[in-house]
Amino acid sequence: MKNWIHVFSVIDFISAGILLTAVAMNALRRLESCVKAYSLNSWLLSLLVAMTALVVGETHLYIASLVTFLSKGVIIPVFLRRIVKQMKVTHEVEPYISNAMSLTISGILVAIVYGSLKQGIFVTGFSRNVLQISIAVIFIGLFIMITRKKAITQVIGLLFMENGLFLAGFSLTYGMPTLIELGVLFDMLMGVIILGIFAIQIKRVFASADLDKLTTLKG
Amino acid sequence: MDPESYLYIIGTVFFLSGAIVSLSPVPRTKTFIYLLSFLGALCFLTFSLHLLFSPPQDLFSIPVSSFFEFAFRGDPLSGFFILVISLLASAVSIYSIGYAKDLKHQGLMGFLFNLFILSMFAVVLSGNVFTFLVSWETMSMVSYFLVTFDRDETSAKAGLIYAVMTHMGTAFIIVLFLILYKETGSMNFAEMKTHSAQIPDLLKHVIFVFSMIGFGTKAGIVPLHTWLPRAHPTAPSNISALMSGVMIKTGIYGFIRVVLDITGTGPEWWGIAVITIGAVSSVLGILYALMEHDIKRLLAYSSVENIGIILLGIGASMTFRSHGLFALSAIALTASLCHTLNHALFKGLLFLGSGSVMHAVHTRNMEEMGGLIKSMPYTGLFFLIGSVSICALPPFNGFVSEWMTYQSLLLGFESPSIVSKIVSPLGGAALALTGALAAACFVKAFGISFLGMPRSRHAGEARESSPFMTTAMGILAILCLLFGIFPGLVIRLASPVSFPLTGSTGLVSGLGFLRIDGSSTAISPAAILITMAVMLSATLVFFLALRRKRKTVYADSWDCGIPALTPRMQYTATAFSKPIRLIFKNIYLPRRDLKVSYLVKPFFVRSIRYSGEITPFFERYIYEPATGFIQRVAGKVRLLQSGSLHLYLGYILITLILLLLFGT
Amino acid sequence: MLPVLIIPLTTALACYALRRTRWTGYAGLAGAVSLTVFSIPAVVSSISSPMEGMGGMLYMDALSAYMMSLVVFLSLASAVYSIGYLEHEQKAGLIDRKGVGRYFALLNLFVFTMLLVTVANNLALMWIAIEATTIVSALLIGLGVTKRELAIEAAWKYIILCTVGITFALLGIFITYYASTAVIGTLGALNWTVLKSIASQLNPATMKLAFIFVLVGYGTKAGLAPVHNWLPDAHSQAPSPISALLSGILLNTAFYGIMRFVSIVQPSTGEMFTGSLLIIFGLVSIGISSIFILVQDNYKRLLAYSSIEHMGIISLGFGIGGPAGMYGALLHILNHALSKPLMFFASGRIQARYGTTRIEKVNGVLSSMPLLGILTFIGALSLSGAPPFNIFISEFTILMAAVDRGLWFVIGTFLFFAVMVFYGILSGFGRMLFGADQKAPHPWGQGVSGSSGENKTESGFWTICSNAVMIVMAMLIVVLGLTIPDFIDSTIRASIQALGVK
Amino acid sequence: MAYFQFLIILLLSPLLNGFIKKLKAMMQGRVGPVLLQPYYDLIRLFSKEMVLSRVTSWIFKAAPFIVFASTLVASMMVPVITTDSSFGMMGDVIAFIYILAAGRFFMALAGLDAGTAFGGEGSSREMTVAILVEPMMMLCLFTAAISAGSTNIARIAETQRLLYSPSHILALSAFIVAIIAETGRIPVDNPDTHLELTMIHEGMILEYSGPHLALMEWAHYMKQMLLFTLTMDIFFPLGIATDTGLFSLAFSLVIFILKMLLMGFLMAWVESSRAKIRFFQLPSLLEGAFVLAFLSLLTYIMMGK
Repeated sequence: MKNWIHVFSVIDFISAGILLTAVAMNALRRLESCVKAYSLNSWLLSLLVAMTALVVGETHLYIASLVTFLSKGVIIPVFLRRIVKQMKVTHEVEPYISNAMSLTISGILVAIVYGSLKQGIFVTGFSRNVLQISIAVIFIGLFIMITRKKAITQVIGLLFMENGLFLAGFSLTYGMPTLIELGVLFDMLMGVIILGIFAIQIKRVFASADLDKLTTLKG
Repeated sequence: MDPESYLYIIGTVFFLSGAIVSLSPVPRTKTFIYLLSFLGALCFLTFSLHLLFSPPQDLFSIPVSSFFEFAFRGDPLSGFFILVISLLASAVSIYSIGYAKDLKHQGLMGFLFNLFILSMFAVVLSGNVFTFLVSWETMSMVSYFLVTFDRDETSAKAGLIYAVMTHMGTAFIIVLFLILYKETGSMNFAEMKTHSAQIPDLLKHVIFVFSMIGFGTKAGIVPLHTWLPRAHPTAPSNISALMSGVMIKTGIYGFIRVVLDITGTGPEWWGIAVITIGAVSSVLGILYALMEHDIKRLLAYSSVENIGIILLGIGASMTFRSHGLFALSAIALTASLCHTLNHALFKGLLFLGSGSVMHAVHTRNMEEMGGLIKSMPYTGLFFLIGSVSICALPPFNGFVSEWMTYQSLLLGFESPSIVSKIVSPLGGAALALTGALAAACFVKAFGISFLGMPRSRHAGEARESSPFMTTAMGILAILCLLFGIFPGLVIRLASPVSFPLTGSTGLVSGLGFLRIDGSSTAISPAAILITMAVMLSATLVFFLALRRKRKTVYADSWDCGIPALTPRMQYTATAFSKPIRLIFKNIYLPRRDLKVSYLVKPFFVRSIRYSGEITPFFERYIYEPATGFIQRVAGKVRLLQSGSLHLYLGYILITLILLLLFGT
Repeated sequence: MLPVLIIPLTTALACYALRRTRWTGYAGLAGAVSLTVFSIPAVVSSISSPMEGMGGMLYMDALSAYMMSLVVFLSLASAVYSIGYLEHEQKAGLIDRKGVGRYFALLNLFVFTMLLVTVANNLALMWIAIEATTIVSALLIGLGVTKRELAIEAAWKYIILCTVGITFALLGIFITYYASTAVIGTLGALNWTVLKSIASQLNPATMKLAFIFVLVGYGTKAGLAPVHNWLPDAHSQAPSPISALLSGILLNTAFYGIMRFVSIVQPSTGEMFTGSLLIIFGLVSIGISSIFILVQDNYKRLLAYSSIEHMGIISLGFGIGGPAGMYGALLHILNHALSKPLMFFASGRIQARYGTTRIEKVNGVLSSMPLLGILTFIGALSLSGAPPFNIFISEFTILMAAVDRGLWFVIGTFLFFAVMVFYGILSGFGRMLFGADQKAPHPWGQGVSGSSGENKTESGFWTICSNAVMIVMAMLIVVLGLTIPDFIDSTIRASIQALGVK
Repeated sequence: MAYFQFLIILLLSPLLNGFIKKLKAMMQGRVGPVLLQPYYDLIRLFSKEMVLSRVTSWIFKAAPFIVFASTLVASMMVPVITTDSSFGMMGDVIAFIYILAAGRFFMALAGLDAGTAFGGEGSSREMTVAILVEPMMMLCLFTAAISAGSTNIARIAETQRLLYSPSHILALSAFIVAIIAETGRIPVDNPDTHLELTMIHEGMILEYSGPHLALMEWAHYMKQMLLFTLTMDIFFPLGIATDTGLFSLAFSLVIFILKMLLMGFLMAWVESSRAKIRFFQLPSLLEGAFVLAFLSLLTYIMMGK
């Protein structure tokens, strides 16, 4: 099409933004801002998909972009916000480790991902960086799940992982067949909803939104 | 093929129908269970004779999966062990007719009983590794169920230790068979044997050591014997007889099969190692037996001793073979095989006897028996015969096999190596010590339980057991005597195994005598018996001639003038063995605990409690530290699953990172 | 093929619709029976010749048929067992009638998702199905017939860990897709059949990366250590029939995903790479689980760890590879799918009788419930790998394969841990089975003990039925320990061929 | 003729005992009983009435016969004055030891049969001593057997012409200790006392009376002489006949009597010059002897003589 390089750098730019919002999670203290970061992340993701669609010119990618925006950018944040409200939890994130520490570790994770993937795995594709970024986002999402106490933060971490996953999917292959993509999205949505339900139940049964209480089963 | 070679099928059918009948809900059928197993054992007995005197033959095979098949094969070696098993099994079957009547779960007992015997036959008839392992573990599992037959906590614990140890042994056996498979390219014993020359020396050593551990666990060699004194006593007595009499012999069978038959001649140190282990097992086994007051534990420890004696013979045989002294090797192997057969007979007899005693007295504790020979004359007589046989006193069968073992150890002097020159006579010394200790042990076992005055109410009310039980014991007792007087019989049964395996003959035997080939060393138990009988009758005639007119007065035992001699004044089992405990205190590491409470210190004593025990050496210094270590490690590892979801997520992350860093 | 998928779905709907009546159990059973009937022709025909459906989205070869028949068999078994089980739970007040309806609906949905896994040709579809199993089974666990908090805790951990894990699997699938589009373009490049045919042309470095993600992802779901941690919690808290399904077949469906994937990855990366990773995961699983088995004080958790051990063995066998290794692994899947559900069924009974899952509080099962005790014993011995029970054959096949490869270290380690497992299982269950029974009899336990003269309750019939199920399984355990029937043997060999090993 | 050489032991053993007693008395400055006193004792006991304990069983009644007969059988196996045509084919040293052990086994059982503490004590001690002595004797005999290449007593006697090697000296000294213990003599046991704390052999036969006791005592005398004979056969066979010629037999008989006198003297001397030691000090004595026996074997293996 027109200016490939331009578009490519835009894609790089957007994916870097996705990574940044993920890393920013490490520094956020309030649940609401976490949800906001997630919305932003999702918006960027759908923007990226739209960009890709523009480049490749495939209609199903436009649909995917729209679906992503609706589900991840609108429905899930709204759902999350309702849960946060419903659970009446303190709005602190309460990480296990300090923000500085978690930022550092996130940095190390990104470095590891870049380091381990640098050998010439990818001969084609439109960006050198997107796969690395997406795996890094996935790892950071997982890291957030590891270090945050609240049930809801775990859900958010999981959602970040999924965004990273979608990023990888789009960046690597210009998207899957539509049916598959819808199926995956549906699964994820169901998963998040059920997790939300369980999160509320945890709050109700344990009278706490912290996962510290969930350590009876061991050994 | 001859018609006899199908007898095993009939025998198997008998056993299987015995097992099925046991499960039938009709109570009347229960009487047939043991009749069927008796018939089955007889079939196998005939079949074993056929196997002994005919060339090796494949019996049958059924495919299991694409990789394995059940293959059964008979040769003289398996024939001999079938003979041992079926001889004892037939007697125990008769015994069980009477014995099993009072058991709680008769049907289950019958089922397991038949299966147990059948699985032992399967072990010795196995023609390939798979069949062997399945039969071997089936045997272990069935016996595990029998050990835990009482379902109480002690038997559960005993069974657990037994099952785990034997399973550990099986692990070693599996590895050694896998090595053999790798090196010879076959799972069949026969083919393994033909290709055994390909095995590198180093692996041969591994095979030897592993079979020592693997089969030794089942046989109960020291220090792998710890399951034995626990498991054998808790099983019902007919089963203890089978376990001690023949099941542990399957370990000997496996050892002979793998090391002597398949692997072939090894270096000298194999034989020396076996002799050493045999010596240690025999001495320690009988030493521990001496300290037991539980009659069945005593017998179980004595099995450890006898396995040691069997190993002395095998070890001597291996040493000779490594030096090319095949005739001597044949003598030694014959000796150990004979002892295998003999031990099956007298240990079976003793366990059956102890079963009858327990049946009458309701305890295994010898301190609560006494005076039983009057109320149970047949059991007493047969137990005495068993005791005399196990002490290797002429003219009973134990003597013949021990005599041969002595000879083979003494002949160790003829081997060119200085090591075996020293070790073999030392083995002989150990055997002598064992013999003396065994005599003390069985004087105690028989004397304390059967002689003197009843030490408890139950002992006073004891009744002779049912005719089936006494008949079975009688058969075994007669066999003990028969094989003792006519060693030629046993030699004739053992030589088809030992002579081909060692490639030579070393013994000249007639029915009633035995001579080391090319030497003046000979023995004739038959002559001893005849002389003994003549002398005994001469003494008796002399005695009666003198005593014709004199009368005999009956009175109480001399009691130092105390008004009445009570059973509590008798020498107890503990007291009997005390000198020995003191002499061997470095081995027993006895501990005693004296608790005295006073009314007025230090003059008026209210009560004195004395308790003493000997340190179970191997348990305390080998097994407990080892299990403790594993438990501690396991406790640490347990922290991995601490219940924290965050930690678990971390595992995923770490695993991934590690794989990304090192995997790609 | 389609009816096989449709039946459980309709049954699920029917059960949900009937949730207010007492007929849900029978509806579930009817569904399971008809599923069995309809699956047989599909299974039989696909063993000899693979078939496709839904425009290439579905595909069934011998391996699918093998897995499918396991799913069908176990779903039938647990449908029968569940009726009696839930009747008891209902009486005990642990679940209401609507809950029962939900239970059967979810159960059938669960079966549907697992069936979908076995017939999915498209890797992504398979992934969707596997993720769906997580969601559905998490709901089943969260149904919480035992303590509410614990059930929620287990379900939460289960869903989080499995979703996280499976996310990585999806990443691996994306990477595979990427690798395959590089070879053949976008058309149908996620179909297993297509990938299989071009497998050797795929970029090895890319495939290695993909495999790592898929292995960790599906490995989490399959319960391979060290990413197994959800498993003991979920298995111990789920209702017993669900534990049976989780352990007996769900883990295997996840491992089935790995197997399919390996056959794509192997041609390009070589056997060494996939094999050694699988062996390492296998050994770690066996090791860790054996230690936990050794010190376990909760029998359902003990069984769960034993599942990890057996998944480790399957992984080991599959990693060792070669005809013998694969054969052993596949046979082990079958064997484990028989023994473990039997144990979970039995432990459900024990739990009902004694009201606890702690080992030291259960005593004298053999005397209070002789039949059940014997069944438990058979199952326990089978699980501990003792001949003459089925698991020994598959383990020994795997060992033989290891010998052919010269992997002595693997053999030694495996046998060492196997002895530990043996000790752990035998001491745990031995303590429960032997000894005197101190508890007062419980109505549902009565049926098991078979003591006459008790008033026959409504549950009597279903108790007998579930006894029959367990007896059949125990008999299969014994029979398979002595001989592998020809049709199983040939199915396994056909499956190995389907995976591309000659 | 040579088949009946055991009669020498049967008939002369009480005399040997009388001789030892007399000698001991003389050494201790007493007059002592007459030489034939043991015969008188036996005759007296045989003619007495028998008192049997009600507690005892048939074992108690059978034991004297078994003990007596087994000692007789054992004595038939030993070449007394000639190595030719003895009952050698019947058995060897091992059989010999085990036949004696059979007698002891029954004696110990009889001790337990009466149900008294003394009998049990005697049995226990007897078996304990046997545990220490039997292996030692075996080791000594092994040394001899190995050097003779046979365990047949007659063959050993034929090959051991002279007392010539260090290993034999060691073995002999150990064997003498063994004999002292086996025959129940000081310092191991005191044959003359019935003090319950010290007795071993006497404890076991405490309940016997009359002819039973006579059999037991006689068997004991025989055993003593038998062991002396065995010592001579194995370690000092000089002068024993190897054929059945009348002259050589007569010569051998004379030599034999001299040897017995020598052994008797040795025993008497040991008994007079030593005190009985405590029972629990016995092990150290016997273990010392065991070491001697072991050393003798080792010396033989190492040095070949």
